[in-house]
Amino acid sequence: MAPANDKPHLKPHVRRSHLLQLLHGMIRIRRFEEKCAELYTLEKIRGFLHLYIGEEAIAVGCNEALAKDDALICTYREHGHALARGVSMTAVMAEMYGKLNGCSRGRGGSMHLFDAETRFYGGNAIVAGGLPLAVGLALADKLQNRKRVTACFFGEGAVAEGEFHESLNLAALWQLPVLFVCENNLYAMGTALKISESEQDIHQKAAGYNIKSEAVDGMNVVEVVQAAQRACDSIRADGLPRFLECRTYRFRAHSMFDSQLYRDKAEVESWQQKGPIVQLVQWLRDYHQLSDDELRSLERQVELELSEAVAAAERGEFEPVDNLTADVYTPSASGGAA
Amino acid sequence: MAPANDKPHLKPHVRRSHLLQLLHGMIRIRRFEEKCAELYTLEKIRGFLHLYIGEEAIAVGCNEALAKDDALICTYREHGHALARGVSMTAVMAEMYGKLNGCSRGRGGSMHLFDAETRFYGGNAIVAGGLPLAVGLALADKLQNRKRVTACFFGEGAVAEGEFHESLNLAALWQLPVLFVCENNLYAMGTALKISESEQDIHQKAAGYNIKSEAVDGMNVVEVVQAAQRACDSIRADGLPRFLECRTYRFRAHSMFDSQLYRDKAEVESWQQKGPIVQLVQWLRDYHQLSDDELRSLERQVELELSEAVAAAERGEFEPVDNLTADVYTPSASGGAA
Amino acid sequence: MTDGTTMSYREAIRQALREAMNEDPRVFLMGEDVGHYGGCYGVSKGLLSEFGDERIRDTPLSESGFVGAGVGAALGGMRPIVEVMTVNFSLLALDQIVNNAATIRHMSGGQFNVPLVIRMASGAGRQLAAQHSHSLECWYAHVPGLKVLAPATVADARFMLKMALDDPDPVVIFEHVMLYNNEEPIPTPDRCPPMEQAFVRREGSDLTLITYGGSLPKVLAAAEELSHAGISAEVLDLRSLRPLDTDAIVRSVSKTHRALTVDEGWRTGSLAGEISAIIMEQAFWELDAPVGRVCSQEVPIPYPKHLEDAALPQRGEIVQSAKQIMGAV
Amino acid sequence: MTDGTTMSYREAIRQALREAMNEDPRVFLMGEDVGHYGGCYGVSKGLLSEFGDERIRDTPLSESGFVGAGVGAALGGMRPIVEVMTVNFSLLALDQIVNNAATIRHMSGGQFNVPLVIRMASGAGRQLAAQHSHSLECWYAHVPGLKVLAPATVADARFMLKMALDDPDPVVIFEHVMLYNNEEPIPTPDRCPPMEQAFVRREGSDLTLITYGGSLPKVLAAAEELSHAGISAEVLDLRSLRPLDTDAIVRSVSKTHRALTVDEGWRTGSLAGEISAIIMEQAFWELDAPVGRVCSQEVPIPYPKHLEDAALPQRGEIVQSAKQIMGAV
Ligand SMILES: Cc1ncc(C[n+]2csc(CCOP(=O)(O)OP(=O)(O)O)c2C)c(N)n1
Ligand SMILES: Cc1ncc(C[n+]2csc(CCOP(=O)(O)OP(=O)(O)O)c2C)c(N)n1
Ligand SMILES: [Mg+2]
Ligand SMILES: [Mg+2]
Repeated sequence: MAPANDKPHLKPHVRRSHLLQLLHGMIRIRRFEEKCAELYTLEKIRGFLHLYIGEEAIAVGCNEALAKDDALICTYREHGHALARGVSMTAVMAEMYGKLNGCSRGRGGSMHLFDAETRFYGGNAIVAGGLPLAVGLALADKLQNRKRVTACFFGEGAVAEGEFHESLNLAALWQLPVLFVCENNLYAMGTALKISESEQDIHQKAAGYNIKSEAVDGMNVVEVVQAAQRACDSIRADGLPRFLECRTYRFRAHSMFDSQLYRDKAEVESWQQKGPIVQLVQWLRDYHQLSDDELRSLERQVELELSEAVAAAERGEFEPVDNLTADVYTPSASGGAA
Repeated sequence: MAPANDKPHLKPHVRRSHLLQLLHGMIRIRRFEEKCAELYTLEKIRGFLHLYIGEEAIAVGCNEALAKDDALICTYREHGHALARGVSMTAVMAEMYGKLNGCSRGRGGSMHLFDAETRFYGGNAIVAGGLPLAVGLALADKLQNRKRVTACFFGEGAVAEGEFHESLNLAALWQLPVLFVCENNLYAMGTALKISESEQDIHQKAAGYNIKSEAVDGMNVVEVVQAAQRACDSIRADGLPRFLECRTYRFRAHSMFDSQLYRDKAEVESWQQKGPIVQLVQWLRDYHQLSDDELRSLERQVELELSEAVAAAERGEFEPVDNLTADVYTPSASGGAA
Repeated sequence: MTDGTTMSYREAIRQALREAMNEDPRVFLMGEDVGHYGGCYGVSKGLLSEFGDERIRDTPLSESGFVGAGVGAALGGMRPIVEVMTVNFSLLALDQIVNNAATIRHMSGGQFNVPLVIRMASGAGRQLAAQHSHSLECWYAHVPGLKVLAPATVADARFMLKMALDDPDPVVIFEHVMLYNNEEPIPTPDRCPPMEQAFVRREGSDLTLITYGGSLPKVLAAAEELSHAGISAEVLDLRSLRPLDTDAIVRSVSKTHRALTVDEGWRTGSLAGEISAIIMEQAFWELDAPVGRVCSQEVPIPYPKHLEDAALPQRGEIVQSAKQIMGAV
Repeated sequence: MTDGTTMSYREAIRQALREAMNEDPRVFLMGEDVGHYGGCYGVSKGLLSEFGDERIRDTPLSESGFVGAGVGAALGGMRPIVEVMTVNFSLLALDQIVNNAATIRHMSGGQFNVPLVIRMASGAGRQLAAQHSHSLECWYAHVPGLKVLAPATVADARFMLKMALDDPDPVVIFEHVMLYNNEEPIPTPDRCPPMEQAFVRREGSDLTLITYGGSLPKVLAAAEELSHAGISAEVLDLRSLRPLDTDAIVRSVSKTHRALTVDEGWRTGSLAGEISAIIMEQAFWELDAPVGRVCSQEVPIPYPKHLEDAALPQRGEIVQSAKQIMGAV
């Protein structure tokens, strides 16, 4: 299903089957997120919930270029990345419910999805907090002579943080295989890019660290696939980091508490018209590559997966309260827990 | 004596009297620092002591461009800046002694010189810790419609810190009158620039923040004066920050605890030959602008000032122990101290 | 403003901000999303249009940078109010707070002072999980040079800000996230005690429940429940965490001879431990039983409600612990 | 290594580093100036030429970046030893330590662990003034998910590192700057207690002096002085600040019935306060007198020797306080 592919050097094909696969990946995320919003109002999901709607092309596109043993580090807006990476929809949904069958045993919730099997290192709720971790994961690979990529996703808001600066310098200085992906959706909560950066052309900042970079239309999944592939090919070839800015837009509120005073409805609507899914659907239709039936069946497939995920999350058990402090420390011969 | 001049728009003249004044300023610092080294071995001065020997042209040169009501923020290697700024040599020396007649009542020592009268805001022992303060001082000026410059000095090692990044962005984004001066002496303690920065052309980094920048030979005091003047003129004209990289070298150890395993004697010697004082003296001599007598009298003048400073520091009193916690809080009507 | 006006904790802070901005042109507010967004918890909603973007200043995500800029602006004669969205993010700004704000006055020999107010939301209870639920008041209360306030009532939310701004030194104000929606009538300003004084929220004679900030409502509820069991609990709200009003603590304990501190911080190294040590030192011979603590469990706060609840101090546990101290169980 | 070899604390750590590097290829050391400079306090001198610059890795000045990279490298299967030059600079890295290193295991549901060792110099005594003299052990000891060690003897400096590396969770090691030059004979490794155990450094019967790290030598000297005054003081070295060996504390206090904690942290909110609270809770009825504390004065540590001395715990004050607790003054 979700393409955690293990053919690192796969060249992007604009074959129809591939396009349908990308479309499927994006629709999976879209419907999942819409369901989450619904479940939030039903109070099945609580805490902070950050939806990825509008930005699906980035997670889906970048993931195409990643191999099975590559690593991912994401932010609190990471459901899409987890799904694209191949964390099961059930495990992600159950995590939102705070259930034991969630991918972090329910302890993390929306902002802290983790999955060892797919090398999914979270889900980090501190803006820019994941970047140093990505540097370290890549350093571990380099020191152990493993040829792997660590992909690190963050918003354009993170770019102003000191950790962005420190991490890019370290990755370039130490020649580490990190793919930095900036998901530039123009807003950090309610703070527009133009009131947060003195230089707003984000991908240019990479030059200050001697890192090759590229900006790409993050609403066009094919372009994202191709750019991510170029970046990963380059990382695998020379071991050096690469920087990819994906220009996108968040269609929904920042989180469920946001009344969006900071932007016009019209602006949102104009971006929605270039959304990654409508764009791809339109293209496929224009070239007679997608019938209404096919789209319906694709949607049905996703619907089925989703309703199974919700059912499994509903059925899931809560962790017993007695386990509260289990895993604060690793149980060990010498005693362990404080 | 020391030129805290109040003619902001003074154009640098290569008049002889001006050159002699610059030479005097640099020799004052040189001899002061040498004396400190001596006093350190005598245990009159303790703690960390970071000498500025070799870098005098920067403090002296930049100060030429600053007006009386401009502000300065420096690092732990700031004796030279304090002297150039017009903090009396006695107040600086007594501070090294930890005496009450020191410019911080003896509480700060070498790394924490403060002087309200000359708007000298320290003396900061945390690398890059002063940069956000400079942003704030300049913000206060802007909000209060005062046309003043805040000059902020830091080493090239500070450039890797997150606070460098955050501060440059804030200063440029908010259009604040900060003069950022990077004293690039090629080493941060024992860490050479090439093992600390992926992009070693420091002044180019300013472009990532949309800040105009310039690199200058920090061993040539006249070039520093001119570049600082250009930068300050520009700041006063448009209120925007400027970045000045001064390329220099530290002739002595990082601090008194450093055995300098990280660099060759030959490298140090080759830099010493281009030192700011020998360079200026040579030039003046080549053009018959400086007689041996004049130089001797200049040295004597400095010697006198220095011996008076040492004597005053020796005579100074220590703060009574009972005062230990005075000034942790400001005495106030409502009670104050914790 | 008349005695008895009812408003929310959130609205009380907003009014206090508005008043401060109106009274003193040197006051300005800066922080992430204080302007266009209206504040992460909605505190500053509306102020941008009232005061403009120079005085209600949205900052980039740069905690160390803009908190340090607040210190610098205070040195430069302004009266900045810096909002660090939540205490969790203040970890990124601690260097500026501890090494600059807290030290400059003393280490400059008294030449410079830093009249800065830092506001931050703190605490757990909204299922925000391990990285968004800290209660690090005890860390701040440890640092000489800082003052630390924890308004627990709407009245304190309304009036403490002005006291903090009037103070010439850096003051950190913690606003517990579970208090923002609380509504209470507020008295006239003159009936609000000075910021450094603790305040008895409920008189009692059998034991003293000591607390602050977000735990106060739970403690008051526990005191009420205890009263039905015939136990008369005095509730002391610390209000100021640095300096601590040790006189008030000792006074109350010397009356009741028993004490329990309730503190949302993790138990080991909690502020509650400090309170216990103070009582040990200054009122040991008054004690009829060891001082107790109800604190958070020592775990990164988990997301699901049942585990979050289990991790935090709750009324039931407070009542239980109080009864134990009374020897009633 | 034979029983009785004498070496300095600095050399002991260097040997421990060397041994760890030799035994496990996953171990590497990184931090500011650990390589070419030889370590700010000379600890790693010589190791660069022995192990090369990949494993003795100089870092740029980027505390948050390289500490976070240490967390990431640990997640990636390495056994990093990250040196933060001094605790003062660790303020810049606290987000990575508290929000990542300490939480990841629990919040990932036990999927990932972080076998990271962070070493840092701490404490005052070298006249380094307000920004370079912190003792923030208590902050770290407050955080679930971390373990915190404070080797006070050359033997512990020699053997605790290996125990920390063997531990699957993040361990922070504080090396007090005044200990580096201390020389002592060291025993064989098997005679070094497990890292989580406190250790009685001197037996006594009249009161327990509880301490750790850089204060141990002062406390031992005070105990000696007290013995001349006929007071038999037991000296308990905590060694581990998280977890705290509460059993050992309670055991000793139950024997002596009196206790004094000596801690270089500022008094309010100190670890000494926590010790007092623990004794309050677990050994109250054993106490013949209130537990005392000797801590640092609440002031940013000043530069001049006489003021620095006055700000820090000193033998004289320890002796004086102990005598007070004994009722002998
Ligand atoms: C260090 C830190 N500061 C503030 C926050 C609060 N916060 C959460 S998300 C966010 C905006 C981040 O914007 P961006 O990086 O552009 O990512 P986006 O949400 O747009 O995907 C803010 C301010 C945080 N989580 N961490
Ligand atoms: C945040 C921080 N980390 C580490 C140190 C220790 N330290 C003091 S000076 C220094 C080197 C700084 O180099 P640079 O910025 O180039 O200034 P220079 O000393 O060369 O003038 C270091 C690592 C510190 N003071 N602050
Ligand atoms: Mg964004
Ligand atoms: Mg340098």
